[in-house]
Amino acid sequence: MTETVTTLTAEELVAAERDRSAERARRADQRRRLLQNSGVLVPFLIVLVVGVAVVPNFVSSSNVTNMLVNAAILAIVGYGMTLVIAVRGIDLSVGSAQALAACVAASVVNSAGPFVGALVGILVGAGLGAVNGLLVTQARVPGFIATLSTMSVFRGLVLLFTGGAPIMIASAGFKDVATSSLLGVPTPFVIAVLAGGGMWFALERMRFGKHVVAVGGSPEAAVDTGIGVNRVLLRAYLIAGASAGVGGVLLASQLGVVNGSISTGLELQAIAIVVLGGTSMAGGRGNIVGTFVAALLLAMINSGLNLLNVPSFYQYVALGLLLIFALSIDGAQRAAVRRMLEGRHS
Amino acid sequence: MTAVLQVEDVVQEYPGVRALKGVSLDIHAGQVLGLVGENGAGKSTLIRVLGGIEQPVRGSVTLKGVPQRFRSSADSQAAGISVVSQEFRQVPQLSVADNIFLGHELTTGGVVQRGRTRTRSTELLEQLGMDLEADRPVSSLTVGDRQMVEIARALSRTFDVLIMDEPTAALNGAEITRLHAIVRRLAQQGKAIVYVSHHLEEIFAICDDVAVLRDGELVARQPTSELDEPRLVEHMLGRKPTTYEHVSTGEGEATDVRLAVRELQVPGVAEPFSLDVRRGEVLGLAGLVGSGRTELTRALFGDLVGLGGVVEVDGKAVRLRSSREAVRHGIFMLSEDRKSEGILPHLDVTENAMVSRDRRSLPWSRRVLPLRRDESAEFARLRDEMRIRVPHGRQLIGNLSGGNQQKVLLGRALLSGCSVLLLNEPTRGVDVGAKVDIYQLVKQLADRGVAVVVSSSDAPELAAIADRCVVYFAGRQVAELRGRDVTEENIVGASVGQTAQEGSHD
Amino acid sequence: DEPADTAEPTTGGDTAATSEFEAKDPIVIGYSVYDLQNPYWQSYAAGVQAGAEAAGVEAVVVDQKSDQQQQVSGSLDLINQDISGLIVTPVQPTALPSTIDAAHEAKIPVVIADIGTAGDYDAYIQSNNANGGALAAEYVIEQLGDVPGPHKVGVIELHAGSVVGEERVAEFVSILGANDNFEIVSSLDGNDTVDGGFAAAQDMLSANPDLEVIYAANDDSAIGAQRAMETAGKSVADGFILIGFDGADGALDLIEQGLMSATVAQDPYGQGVKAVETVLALLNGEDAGYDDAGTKTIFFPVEIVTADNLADFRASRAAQD
Amino acid sequence: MTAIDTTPAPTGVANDQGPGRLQTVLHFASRQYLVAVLVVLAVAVGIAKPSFWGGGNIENVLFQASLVGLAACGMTLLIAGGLLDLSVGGVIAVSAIAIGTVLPSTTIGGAIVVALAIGVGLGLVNGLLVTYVRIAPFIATLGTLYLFLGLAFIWTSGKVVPITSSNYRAATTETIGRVPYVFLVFLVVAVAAYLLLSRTHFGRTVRAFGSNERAAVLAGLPVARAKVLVFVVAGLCFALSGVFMAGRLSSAEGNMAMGFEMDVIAAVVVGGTALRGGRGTMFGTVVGSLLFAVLANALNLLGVASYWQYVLTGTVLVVAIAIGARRSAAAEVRGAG
Ligand SMILES: Nc1ncnc2c1ncn2[C@@H]1O[C@H](COP(=O)(O)OP(=O)(O)OP(=O)(O)O)[C@@H](O)[C@H]1O
Ligand SMILES: Nc1ncnc2c1ncn2[C@@H]1O[C@H](COP(=O)(O)OP(=O)(O)OP(=O)(O)O)[C@@H](O)[C@H]1O
Ligand SMILES: O[C@@H]1[C@H](O)[C@H](O)CO[C@H]1O
Ligand SMILES: [Mg+2]
Ligand SMILES: [Mg+2]
Repeated sequence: MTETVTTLTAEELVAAERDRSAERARRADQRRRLLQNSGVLVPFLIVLVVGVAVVPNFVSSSNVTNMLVNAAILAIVGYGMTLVIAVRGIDLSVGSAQALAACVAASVVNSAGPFVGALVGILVGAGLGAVNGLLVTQARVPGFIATLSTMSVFRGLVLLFTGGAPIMIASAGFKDVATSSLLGVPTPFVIAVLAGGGMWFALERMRFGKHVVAVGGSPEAAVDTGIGVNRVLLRAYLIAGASAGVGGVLLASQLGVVNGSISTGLELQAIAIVVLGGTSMAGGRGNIVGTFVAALLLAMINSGLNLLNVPSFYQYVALGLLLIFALSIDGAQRAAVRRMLEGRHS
Repeated sequence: MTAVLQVEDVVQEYPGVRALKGVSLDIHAGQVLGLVGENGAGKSTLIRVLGGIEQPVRGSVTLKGVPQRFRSSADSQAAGISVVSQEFRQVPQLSVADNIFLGHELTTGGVVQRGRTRTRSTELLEQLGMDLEADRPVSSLTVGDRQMVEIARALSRTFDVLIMDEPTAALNGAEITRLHAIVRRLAQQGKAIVYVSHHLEEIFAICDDVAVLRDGELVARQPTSELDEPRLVEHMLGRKPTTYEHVSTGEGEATDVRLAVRELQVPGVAEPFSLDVRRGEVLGLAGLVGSGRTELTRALFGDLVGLGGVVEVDGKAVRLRSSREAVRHGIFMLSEDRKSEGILPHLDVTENAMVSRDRRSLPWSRRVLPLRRDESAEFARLRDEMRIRVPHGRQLIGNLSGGNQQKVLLGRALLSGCSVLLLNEPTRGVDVGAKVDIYQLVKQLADRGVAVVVSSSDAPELAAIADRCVVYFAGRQVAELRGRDVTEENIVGASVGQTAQEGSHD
Repeated sequence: DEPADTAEPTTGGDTAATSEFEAKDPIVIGYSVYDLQNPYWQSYAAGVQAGAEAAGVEAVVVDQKSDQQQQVSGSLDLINQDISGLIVTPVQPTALPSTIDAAHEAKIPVVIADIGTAGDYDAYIQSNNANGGALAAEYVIEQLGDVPGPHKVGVIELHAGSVVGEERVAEFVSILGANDNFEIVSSLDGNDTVDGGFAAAQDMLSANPDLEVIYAANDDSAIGAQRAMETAGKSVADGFILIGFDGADGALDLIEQGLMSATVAQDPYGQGVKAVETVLALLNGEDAGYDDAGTKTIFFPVEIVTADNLADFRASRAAQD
Repeated sequence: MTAIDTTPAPTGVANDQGPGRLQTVLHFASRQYLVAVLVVLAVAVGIAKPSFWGGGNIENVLFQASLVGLAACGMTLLIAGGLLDLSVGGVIAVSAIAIGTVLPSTTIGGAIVVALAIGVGLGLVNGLLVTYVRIAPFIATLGTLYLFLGLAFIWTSGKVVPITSSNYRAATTETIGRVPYVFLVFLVVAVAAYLLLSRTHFGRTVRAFGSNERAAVLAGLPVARAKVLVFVVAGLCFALSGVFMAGRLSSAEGNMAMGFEMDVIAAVVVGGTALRGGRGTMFGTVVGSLLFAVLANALNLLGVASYWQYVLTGTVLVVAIAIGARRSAAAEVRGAG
């Protein structure tokens, strides 16, 4: 390149340098984006391959169906959690909200039919989410404390609602939703894909999504540019509640019988898939696709360990090691790319 | 001619500080009003009030004859005020285009029109002479580019009043010239413009009127034509300015080399670097954005790991794989990105200044633990020396004005006890009075034997303090100016590549 | 450092054992219960309430919520309220001694209700869990023993570390394991819940499509397992065997509907009543009626309930209240 | 308003060294809001149920608060550094099991040292995973939670390890007057943790990277080392909690502190330490721990039915914080990304 330099004017040189640096930055961005979206993909593929290779019956149609349905129910709750974490919040109440939505849905299904039951369940979820949202925006309670409190309150409410007894769902039609399939794909999975697609679109392509990123990525900037931060927060919590509601309805359909103690500890699982999926707890961009893949990953791990008949003590160890392993790959990958980017000459 | 914007008796207070003490001001259509004052005088506070980001304790704002009560920035924008704020209000995860249209997205039914957003952004940036790709995330931009995005964002709104808070702090000469042209054009179109800068020549170049804030009060409001620079400075400081006379340590070739860089290959930069800095010498690094200056200082601080070459400190070869290692070898660096790479927002100003303090020279009693009394005294000294405007040492650094934050960070560097000090844009956002103080401090440091490297895009600054100046262009050294040759013209000339041809004959 | 004293006997030894208990006025009996989210313990608490009502005394219930800390502090909360007798269903039996000592200091007798014991308790009321496991195993052998196997059997355990769960499973496994006609192919944690039992059963059925028997160590997980069977196309009507443990209402309903084979019924309600009676007897210095005086234990038999004896069983339960 | 210093110093700098006294008082008072909640709660319960102030009850409450509080001290340090540790329950179980295992053949002191050493070791594992393998703290410590629990179960084959030494039980559950020994230990640890966080270079480094990690690195601070170290200190605190918990439960097993992490994090956050890092209030953590213990105790003493306890715990908490939140609406720190 040195030969040509002599013939170039200063301005051209400046422009050329700018182009080069722009090109460099563009490439770096591409890689970063690729990485952000593919972080969980590598562990996912590894677990998938290992599962197929060594776990008996892993790919049997019944197991595949089970994994897809379980992943779907978790993923749907994960979407809402992704959104809340993206706006720098957290929702610890999803498990309790899901239980309440599922139990109310079950009893309404028994009294007013499956359709109304499902709808009421989702609305209950959304209502509980709105409660969280109002506590955060209007009462200015930090999300962690607000949802820690409602986690307890909602659990109490569902126990009071059920009196601690299980509710058996009579409607075969309602119970069939979880086991039915559309074009060979389990219905809950189809729902999860559609919901995920919708959520992805809202986050990536819609004004709401830009505002979510702004509120989570730089709250000061969001306030200063005149974004209605409270509205964004309220919506995020509301959607998280509604997702828990949808998950609750599907869970009720899957289990056919629900009681006040279902879905305990769901919050930890939901947050885990969100973080595994590449959404940072620090807020900013939410990675819906990552959450979806991580839900599949977790479903595969859980089912694989059971299929291998790993005793429960060892399951704890295995799950722990797998989580660490999954993210250490991610860390190593990131470090490698960073080295690559820095070592790049132009 | 009636005023577009009238500010009446605005008072703003923070815990322990009365930032505005009843300021009244008006500005007319087609007028460019320069707003100047020392760091912490209240300029940005006034602008935050006008932008609706803060509600004043008292006072009123009238826009086109209509009294306004802004409850959020959305209100202010809707009324026709557009602001370029001093601290960037950008969302790093979003693209350039999305940042420009943040808060007033171009949408149909809630869906962002990506094509239009991109083309409109590109247009706005082109108008500013930038060919930034609109899709790049802001996190990948240099500070200068982000400054341009901030300006483009303000221009993307419809407004009657444009307020620019130090818009040129991170811009280079050519970019500043282009911005001035735009400001003039907007004024001709009848917009009212408020322009804040610490570069007084800018004020004289484009402002019709100047308003001077001192300590929260308006102390002068005059046509620019009635003022000259010394008088303006006197208004700002309330005293005669001290001047800085640079005495070059010049031909101190006899003194030993403290920092020697040989063929240092820096990631992302075309050619390896080589340079020497002597004990007591102030070396300037000049060059446009992309010239590799930042990369060089980062590499010397172990923040970018070099791919080859040798760095010696006091004749000893050192390995620099982390900033920690660099510090241990007596090197310290101040980043140009104050907000994301400088301040520790949850820590108070004293701690911010003391974090990197060299404790080796302290007596044992003050070495093991950071003693409050000792550190407070040290900070008080720093505060007086550098005229840091802060009510007390326990104030959080985020609550300081931009220039005062910069001074605290500079204090951090001074206390690091290093033998090689790398300063990036050390006086960005610092007022004229304090600049002189800082130059003197840098000089004192050099006199104590520190090898100082100052990387700056402010040519007059380098001309003022550098004993020697190396100019880079596109990752290559194109000139080395010494002694009397270190002048503004020479630096600017070399920077834009006039000497590029010479440098590439081989 | 003081040397650690290693051989400290956990029963007897101090004065509390010989001291008189003291009935306060009014008599209040405290019950510290394992977890009221579980129907089994709901029945137990109901039994305690009923027993108290029958005797004309008051009962106060504190829920441990499956938390060992809450077991200790909740029991102390009761002791600090001037109760006359304490009934505890411990999440962690080994944590009992300090609670018992504190109670005795306040002249309060302590009755341990199920799960396990430690320390200087005054009475222990227990379901025979090992026997329950045996009953379940015998039921399986009775149903399938003559059909040539080997038959594949899955077990859904209680949560990791559960004392009673261990007993229920160990006995079942040892009996069936000794029988060549059966093969235990899977043993998974059902976490004592409906959803946990569902997930465990789902996976054991995927791994072993030819599974014929599931034994769940409690009824909630059995209920979950039933639904998983249904999804996998298995049903009791086709000869699949599903056995639960507890005799909870939900399980009885499933047996009635022909969706579940059997449950090993305990009598939580009856035990609750008995616990109150025992406390009152102790307060009055009467004979507590131990089945085993050495361990101060009162045994409650378990029985296996199937479609055949369901009506009788329900009738006997209905007679309780 | 008038209390605000408006005298223009020649350099434009006010000349005092700290915030004005009135301000300091106001600031302190606003921080004491939670103490007020605690006092009101205690007084109200005391009136409704005088047995609340009974010696045995106070002892019980303080014991409960101390177990959570000891672990919460370590958690506060982590959160101040923008970190988190979910493996509390695992660390407690493993270190308590170690005590039960070695106790028959060592002294009490020896057993405690072993437990603390285990706390240090497991903390080190967490620290290394987060710092050098660069795994997000949430996932890394969720992973190690499962790992440690699994190890605990495998170690004991799922059985309970009884603490047979009555001397150990006595030593760890000892009271001085009405005050349990563990509460004094808790206070000492809290003060030590406070000093560590606010008065040492190490603590400053932790707050610095919790505030802005990039800036802390560029200030030349030993960020990596401090990160590992803060996990180690936290592990030590968790193990210390395990030492007393083992005594109180006279036993150790995998499940003994299941779900404890949420209690601990809740005490810290309710105490006023924001999860985003940069600062931590040890005093708040002490108050937060006490608040939860008093609340649980009050609901039991008042005979509130179990399901209503869930409802009331959450309600009291959210109302208390909501009222406080309005008072000190100085939500976020300026300049914090
Ligand atoms: N949130 C806040 N809390 C406390 N003090 C504040 C806050 N914001 C600004 N201040 C103080 O108000 C005064 C005015 O600050 P302002 O930012 O308006 O100064 P400025 O004139 O813009 O200075 P610079 O040239 O350095 O940007 C300063 O003393 C500053 O420390
Ligand atoms: N400002 C500085 N300039 C040069 N070297 C320094 C500086 N500060 C510390 N060092 C040196 O760096 C090494 C370790 O740094 P530091 O003093 O921070 O460690 P430390 O005191 O052991 O750690 P901590 O601060 O966590 O207690 C020591 O050799 C110390 O002398
Ligand atoms: O003994 C009880 C019951 O069987 C119940 O089913 C669950 O908890 C166990 O511990
Ligand atoms: Mg300013
Ligand atoms: Mg140090």
